[in-house]
Amino acid sequence: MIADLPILSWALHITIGMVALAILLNVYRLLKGPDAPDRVLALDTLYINAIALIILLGIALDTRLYMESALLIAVMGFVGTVALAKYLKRGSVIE
Amino acid sequence: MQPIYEYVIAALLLTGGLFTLVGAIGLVRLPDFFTRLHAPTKATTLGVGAIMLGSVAYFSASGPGVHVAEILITVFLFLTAPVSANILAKAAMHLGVDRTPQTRGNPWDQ
Amino acid sequence: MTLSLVVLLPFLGAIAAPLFAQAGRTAIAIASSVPAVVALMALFPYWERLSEGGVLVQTYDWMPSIGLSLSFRLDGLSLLFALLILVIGLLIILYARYYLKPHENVGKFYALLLCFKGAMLGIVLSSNLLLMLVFWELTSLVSFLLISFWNHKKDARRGARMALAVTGGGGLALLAGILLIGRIVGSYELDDVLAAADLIKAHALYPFALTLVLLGAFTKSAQFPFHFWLPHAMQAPTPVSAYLHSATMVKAGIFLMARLYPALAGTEQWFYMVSFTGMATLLIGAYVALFKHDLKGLLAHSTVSHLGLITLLFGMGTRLAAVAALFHVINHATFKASLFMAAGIIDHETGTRDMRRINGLWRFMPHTATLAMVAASSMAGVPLLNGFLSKEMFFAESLALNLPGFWAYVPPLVATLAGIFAVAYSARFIHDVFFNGKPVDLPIYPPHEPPRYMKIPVEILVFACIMVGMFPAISIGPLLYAAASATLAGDVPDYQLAVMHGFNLPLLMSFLAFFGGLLMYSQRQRFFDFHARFKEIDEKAVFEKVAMRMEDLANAFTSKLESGSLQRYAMLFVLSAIAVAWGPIEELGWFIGANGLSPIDTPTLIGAAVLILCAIGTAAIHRSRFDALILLSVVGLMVALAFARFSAPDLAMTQLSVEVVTIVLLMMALYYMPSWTPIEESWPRRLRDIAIALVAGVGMTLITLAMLTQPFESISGYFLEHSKSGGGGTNVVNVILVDFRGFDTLGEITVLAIAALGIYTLLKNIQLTPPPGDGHGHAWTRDAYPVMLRQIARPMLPLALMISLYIFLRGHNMPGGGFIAGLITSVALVLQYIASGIQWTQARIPIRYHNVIGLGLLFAAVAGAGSYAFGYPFLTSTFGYITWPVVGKFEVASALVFDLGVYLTVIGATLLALVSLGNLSPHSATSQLKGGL
Amino acid sequence: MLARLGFPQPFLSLILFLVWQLLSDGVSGGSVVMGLILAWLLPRLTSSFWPERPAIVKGWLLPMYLLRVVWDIITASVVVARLVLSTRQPQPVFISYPLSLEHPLAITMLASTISLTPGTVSADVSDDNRMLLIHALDAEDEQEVIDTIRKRYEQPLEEIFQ
Amino acid sequence: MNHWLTAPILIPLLGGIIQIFIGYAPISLRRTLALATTVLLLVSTVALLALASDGSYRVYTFGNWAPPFGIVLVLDRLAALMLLMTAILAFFCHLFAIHKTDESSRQFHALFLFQLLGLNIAFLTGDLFNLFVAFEVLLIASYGLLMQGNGTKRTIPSLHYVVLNLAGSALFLISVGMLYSVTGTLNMADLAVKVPQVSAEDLPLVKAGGLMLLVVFGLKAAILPLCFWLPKAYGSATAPVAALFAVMTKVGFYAIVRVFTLVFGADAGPLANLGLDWLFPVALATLAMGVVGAIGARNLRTLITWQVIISIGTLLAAVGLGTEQGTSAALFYLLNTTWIVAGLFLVVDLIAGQRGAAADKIVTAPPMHNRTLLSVLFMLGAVAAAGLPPLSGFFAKLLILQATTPGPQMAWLWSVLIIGSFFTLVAYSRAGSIVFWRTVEGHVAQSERLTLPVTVAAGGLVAMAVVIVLLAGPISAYVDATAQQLFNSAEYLTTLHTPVVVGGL
Amino acid sequence: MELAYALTIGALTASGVYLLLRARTFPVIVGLTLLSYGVNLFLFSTGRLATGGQPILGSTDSYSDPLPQALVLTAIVIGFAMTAFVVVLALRKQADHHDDHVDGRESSARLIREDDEEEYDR
Ligand code: NA
Ligand code: NA
Repeated sequence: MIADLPILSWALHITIGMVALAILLNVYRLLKGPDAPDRVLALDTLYINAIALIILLGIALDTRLYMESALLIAVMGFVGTVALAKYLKRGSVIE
Repeated sequence: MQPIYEYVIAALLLTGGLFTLVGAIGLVRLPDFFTRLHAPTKATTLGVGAIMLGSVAYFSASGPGVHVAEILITVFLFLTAPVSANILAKAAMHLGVDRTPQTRGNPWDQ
Repeated sequence: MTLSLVVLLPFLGAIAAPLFAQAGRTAIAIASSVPAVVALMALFPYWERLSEGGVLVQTYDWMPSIGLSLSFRLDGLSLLFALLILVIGLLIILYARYYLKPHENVGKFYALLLCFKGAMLGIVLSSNLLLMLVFWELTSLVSFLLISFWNHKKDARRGARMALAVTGGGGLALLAGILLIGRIVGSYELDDVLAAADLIKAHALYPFALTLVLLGAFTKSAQFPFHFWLPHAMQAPTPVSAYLHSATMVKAGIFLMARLYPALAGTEQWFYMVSFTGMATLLIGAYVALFKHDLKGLLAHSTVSHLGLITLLFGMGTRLAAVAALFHVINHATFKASLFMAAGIIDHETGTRDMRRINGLWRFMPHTATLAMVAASSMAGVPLLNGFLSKEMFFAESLALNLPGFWAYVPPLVATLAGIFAVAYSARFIHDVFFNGKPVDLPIYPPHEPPRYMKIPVEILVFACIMVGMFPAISIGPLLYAAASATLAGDVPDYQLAVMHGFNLPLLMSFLAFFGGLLMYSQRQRFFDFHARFKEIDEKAVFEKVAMRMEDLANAFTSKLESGSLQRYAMLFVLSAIAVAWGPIEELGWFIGANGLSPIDTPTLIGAAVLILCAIGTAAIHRSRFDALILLSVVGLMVALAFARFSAPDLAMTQLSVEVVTIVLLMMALYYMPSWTPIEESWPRRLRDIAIALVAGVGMTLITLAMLTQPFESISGYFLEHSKSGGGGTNVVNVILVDFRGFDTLGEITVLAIAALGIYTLLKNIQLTPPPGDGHGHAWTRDAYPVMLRQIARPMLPLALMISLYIFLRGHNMPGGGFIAGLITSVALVLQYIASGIQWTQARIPIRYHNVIGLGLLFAAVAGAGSYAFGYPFLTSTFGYITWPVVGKFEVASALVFDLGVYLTVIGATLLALVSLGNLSPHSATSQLKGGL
Repeated sequence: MLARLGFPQPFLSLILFLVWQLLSDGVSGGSVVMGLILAWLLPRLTSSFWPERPAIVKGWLLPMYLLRVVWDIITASVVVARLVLSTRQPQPVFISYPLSLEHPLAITMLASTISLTPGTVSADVSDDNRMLLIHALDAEDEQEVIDTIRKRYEQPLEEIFQ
Repeated sequence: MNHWLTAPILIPLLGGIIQIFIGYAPISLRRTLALATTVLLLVSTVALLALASDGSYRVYTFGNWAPPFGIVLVLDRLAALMLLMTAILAFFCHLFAIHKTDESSRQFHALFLFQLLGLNIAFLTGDLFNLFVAFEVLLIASYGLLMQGNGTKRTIPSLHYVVLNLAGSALFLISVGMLYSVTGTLNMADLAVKVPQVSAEDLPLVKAGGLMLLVVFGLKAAILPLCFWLPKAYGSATAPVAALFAVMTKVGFYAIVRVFTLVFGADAGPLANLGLDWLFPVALATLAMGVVGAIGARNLRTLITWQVIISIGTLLAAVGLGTEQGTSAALFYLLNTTWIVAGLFLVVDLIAGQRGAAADKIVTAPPMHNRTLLSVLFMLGAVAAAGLPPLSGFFAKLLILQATTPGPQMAWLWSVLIIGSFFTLVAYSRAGSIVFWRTVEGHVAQSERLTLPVTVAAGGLVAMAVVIVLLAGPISAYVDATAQQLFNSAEYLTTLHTPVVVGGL
Repeated sequence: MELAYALTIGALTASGVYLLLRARTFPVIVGLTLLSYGVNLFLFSTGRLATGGQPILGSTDSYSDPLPQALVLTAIVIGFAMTAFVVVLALRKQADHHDDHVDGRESSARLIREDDEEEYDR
């Protein structure tokens, strides 16, 4: 499907590359810190980029079967970030 | 699929990818946590949004029927990004992370 | 029938006897005599047949598979021993009636005594070696209990333990020996074994079998070097000493040698092992006996010595010697039992057994004295008493034994020397107790004669000594003959039992022994002084010390290995896994299978790099726990992406949701824990662990690589084929989960449920005080529920519910399903808890999560069992399609009910765990959200 | 009226209905029916979580507002992008913004808008919901920022709520 | 399709579910229902034994999917034996538990029943991955049970137990994965078919997988060097739990016997008798280790826990002979040791309850209130455990000793086993005589009086030593047949041809 | 592709094992989690690696092996349950012995003794 759309597939792969690169940069920040909030922020961004990656994967494979995965990443990423952030300033996540 | 679609989709994807990348670069380059906070909340969110639109367009154009589930994800992201930013900022202020010397004004910690 | 009855009766009596305990000692004594009396009457009719060398065998199957049968055998030999056991047993019962004090546990005593009698009869009547062994060990156990009858006494307990260790241990050796014999012969039936004598002696295993069997016999019959337990067994009440440790149990070893005489005897090994052991025992026992100041000590060592004598006779291997041995068994039983009883009486009447204090009892108890003196004379081998006769035969045999050269003189010399000692200690027994001046401050003074009936057993035995001594042929002749013919498998040598055989060497030896003994006793002080130079070793103390030492060593060794260090245990586990897998992995080497490697695309490569980086990173920075946690979530996310990348949408979703819940859980735990891990291990130690980890990692890498590049066939084609047609779903993974392998899923949700219940139990009444602030000295903020979060959390709930319903419904055909749906719902609720607190949320969803779990499991189970109603096996699913106006065509599948069970269980379990964890927080009570918002 | 039909929160019900259509990738008979059922059911199930109705009075103004926000988001991202890629050091500033909105939902919407739009992130809301702390990525003049926010976002929101 | 096969699974499952619901109901009700469930289970297992004793295989195809595609239960002699043994054990433990232990938590009975559920699945399943699931069920339940009762002394041993078993589960999955990655199947019978056909280059994978599986089962069975977690874990558990756990190590034993006779048995081609050469020496070492531990024990509990390890060493040594007789002997010994060790755990608890501060330490203490009864029970148990006549232990040992054929193996087994028995005998006599006889004046403040249920429970289990002796003939006949069935694995493969139900009723 | 995948599993295993051998409960739990990730990836890959072969009938023309996916799903769930339990057990350890050492060296030794004392005066 994608194969016979040269421009699109070219654009697609560029985009995938950019997102992948973005992920690498996030990981750099995540490892570097310096503070916990930076790491959490990087993680949150990582989640969002992962969504992008999944969507792109769906296009590349020409399937919508990963749409829910993307949705789930969005939900879980948010909850995860909230929990981590709350831990940072409140300690007890659920109380 | 008409070429026009193809170009639109390609453009959407590339824009999205670009903004995503910019967000990540911002995350790396900006001087302190609070400035870094801006990059993902805006650029990344938008970037992903654009990619979503690209996906919507692609699937609606390529196959029969419209496919719009991505919209939901995008909306969700736009709703949650500010909250994440807010709660992260609160955490950062609470922990009193360093700010660039240029910063004016003071954070709270309540 | 009869024989098994004879053996069984005492045991029945043992059960019955205690019931009479209340009725007094006389009643119980009478009750206890019943089995013996009945047994005697039962055996009497067979006397005719046996006296002509007949044999009576009665067999019933028990465990044919191991060649163990309830088969009993009555022949001359077993009759001889059976009579000893029964008759002396009766006398002992009578004697004990007066010996025991009313307040003592008479019931237990008689019960044990009867148990022993039964076991002993079992040994002598068994015709199956394994059966015999059963009774053999039983006697050891019972004697353990009888020796320690006065278990409040330390020495009694120790003596008992030592006896059990030695005899019980010997029994185990005997077991091995018997098994070997059984292996050689192919049967444990005595007839077969005796018939296979030549086969046995020729067999390669014969030396082992013989040694092991003799170990059993020697330990039981207190042969050197195992003799030491017997004197310490004297802590038992005197009736026990008289019965077990002189008349019967210690003769079991002798009996065994007699029983297996045709099968094992007559070889070099037999001769040397048995005769030399016997000789050593004979001498040592006799020597030590002389220096014992304790009455029973003297008797015990004399018993050892006499057992040695009998063993020596069996060892000599001549048929006459065997006859002499059997004859001495009888004689020793009679005079020694009576002596023990006499000693018991003295002890009973004077309150002590110390011959240095007991003197001149003749004046106080002439009657008892007479009896004791006669018995002692028999022990010394004074003519006209039974001891003399067998001793004469012994001397004769010692001469008849023609060994090469100088060795020819050894046996007669040893025999005479032992004889001298025997006379000496017998003389001491008589003189030192009944004469030799006045008693020295006896606990009970003045002593006098015991109750009339207490003397009767002694009288009977002494009478027997005299009868046999004067009229051996008529009194004991037939029985001895029967026994001998049974022992010697028929060919009995001709011998005559006469009071005198004229003047010959044996007689001379007797004279030497007699006067030598008296001389030695008269010069005793010299010998005592000489003996005093060697300090006596108390074997009991040694045994105890050894036991203690062993215990300490074992304990030290154990606690070295079982160090309670999880790190050690875990390492051992990992190393074991590596150890077993390493060989194959080496075979594998750097193996790339037939499919070869496929090219990799950049994003995947980056993903893999990120994953590896963060995995190693997590380990590298694990000491900063929160950071490790964040890296861990990256790893989790990347794993999810990997699942998506390699065509597993369901896995991707599951991984995502599980991972976030796990992270939340870990953070909730981290709240109560140090946020930093201290460095505890030394560098070498850490390097070692790193090395182990690397080896494990490399191993897994190689295995995975080889596996991934190899082509393979799996059963999965079937699932793809039948998923739609048979399972009614196009999401094959989900159909496998709820249908093809629904049973796995049932187990899986059960695990989830149990985990939640376990967690709930674990967190009941547990006290945890969280730190006031984080590791960096920031106090926690008061602001628990930020307004923006609260605002966004609200719409999330209905939204998430909708999404989970969507995921749930389409699960059967598209990625999704009950489990993922359940986790989405849970996470949505978790968000409410995070944003608004437990109290606020719980007030709005008043649900007991236990019930949700239960309901979930119930749904799943019921959905599975539903198919019973239609005659199909558990978990058989069904589905159909319905078409409605507007809505259109849609599917209804029974698997959906099952999946609903999964959905509910997941919600219940997840929330039960998280909420009970959250309830620990000290804030959970105080910091609740006021009002709505 | 809608409430009497069993839609205590018509706004939420509407959203849910739309969401269901989005999820089921477009409108079909089934999706409409199911959407209606859920739009009816879910608000009732979760009503206990909404003790009070969001006081939306002029709902029709909302789309306008949203469109404006979306446009601002795009421009905002461009601005940030330029700054990120430029070598110039940004001039960040913390601004305390006095709120005139009162309803928490409204405040949240404002805060969110601010976070998504040019160079600002709302960092915190005071406990008494009177003040908003804003972190501006790169601003010379605080007051200017405050004014823009006030007239561009807060006033429209005030119009929509109460 | 005989639905009876699901009884041992559904009964505890439903019973457990009920317990979850009635967690807050009065304890009397919970006890009644729970015990009723166990009794029902016992009955069903008796029925299954009756079924199985005809020597044929009965297969239950879950979801009506033909093997190897669906999960199957396979009932054969071995499975039935394990089920019945466990049910009897469980009944007595449960009886003991309703005296007091179950008051420690509202979930006790649920956990107890789920524990049985897991055990029964493990014994019945014919599917390797389902065996993993079964293991997880019984493990997670055991974690919960292990932590029953108050006090803090259980926490660390439990933690060790849990962590090690989690690592074990990981290894289990890896092994299953390796086997599947080559054979492409999970059904044990199908594995038995496929393993002999494995190609040369795949062989190492299967071999590694099989051997790792042995390590996993070894951890469960607690063989050297993976046995050190056991003494403290069992030693700190409440009595009925420790007693029930007597069967936990036997699950490892069962798994080894099942998998390594069926899948890696004599017919496994190049992988025939995989791991057997490891098993025998390791088992003997385990046995020796157990004896040393028993000698060094400073309290009765510890003594018994090491007895558990002695048992497993003995069992696997017998199996390690790789002969039919060896396995048959092991199965006979299995019954004896499982029940007796469990009984001893209970008896020791009763003893400890009457010795106040001394508890079960092997030290002097005031006399017990029920000294005679308890000493008799302990003595019976000890005699049976040490393998002395006339109780069951002796006959079991006899069978094992006879199962060897002359050669180095025989020399090793005989000497270790016999010398081992000797030292165990010494250890028990020492412990017993000190605990029961070396008493001091005075009396224990609150000596726990015996109640009927606990006495029956403890006595019942110990009495098994006599029951086995009385039924020695039939039992040995049964285990012989079982071993025969096991070693004729070709017969097992017929389970693959089980037809599915067509048309239902 | 396969090599990268294999290395990933190797890295996860190595890190997991290393942390498993630490002396504190928290790292051990993290290690177990990493280990289970590695194991899940391994088990998943026993069906071999496929791109775009989701086992959703009709979605593509060649499907990846669905069985390992189902197994891994079960494994994930069970692993989750186990992790949850061990986390709480670690908390229990912390509560009972006031440290998070897996063996609770000295402190626990003392506590255990006290514990026995409690049992003494029953
Ligand atoms: Na996360
Ligand atoms: Na004297």
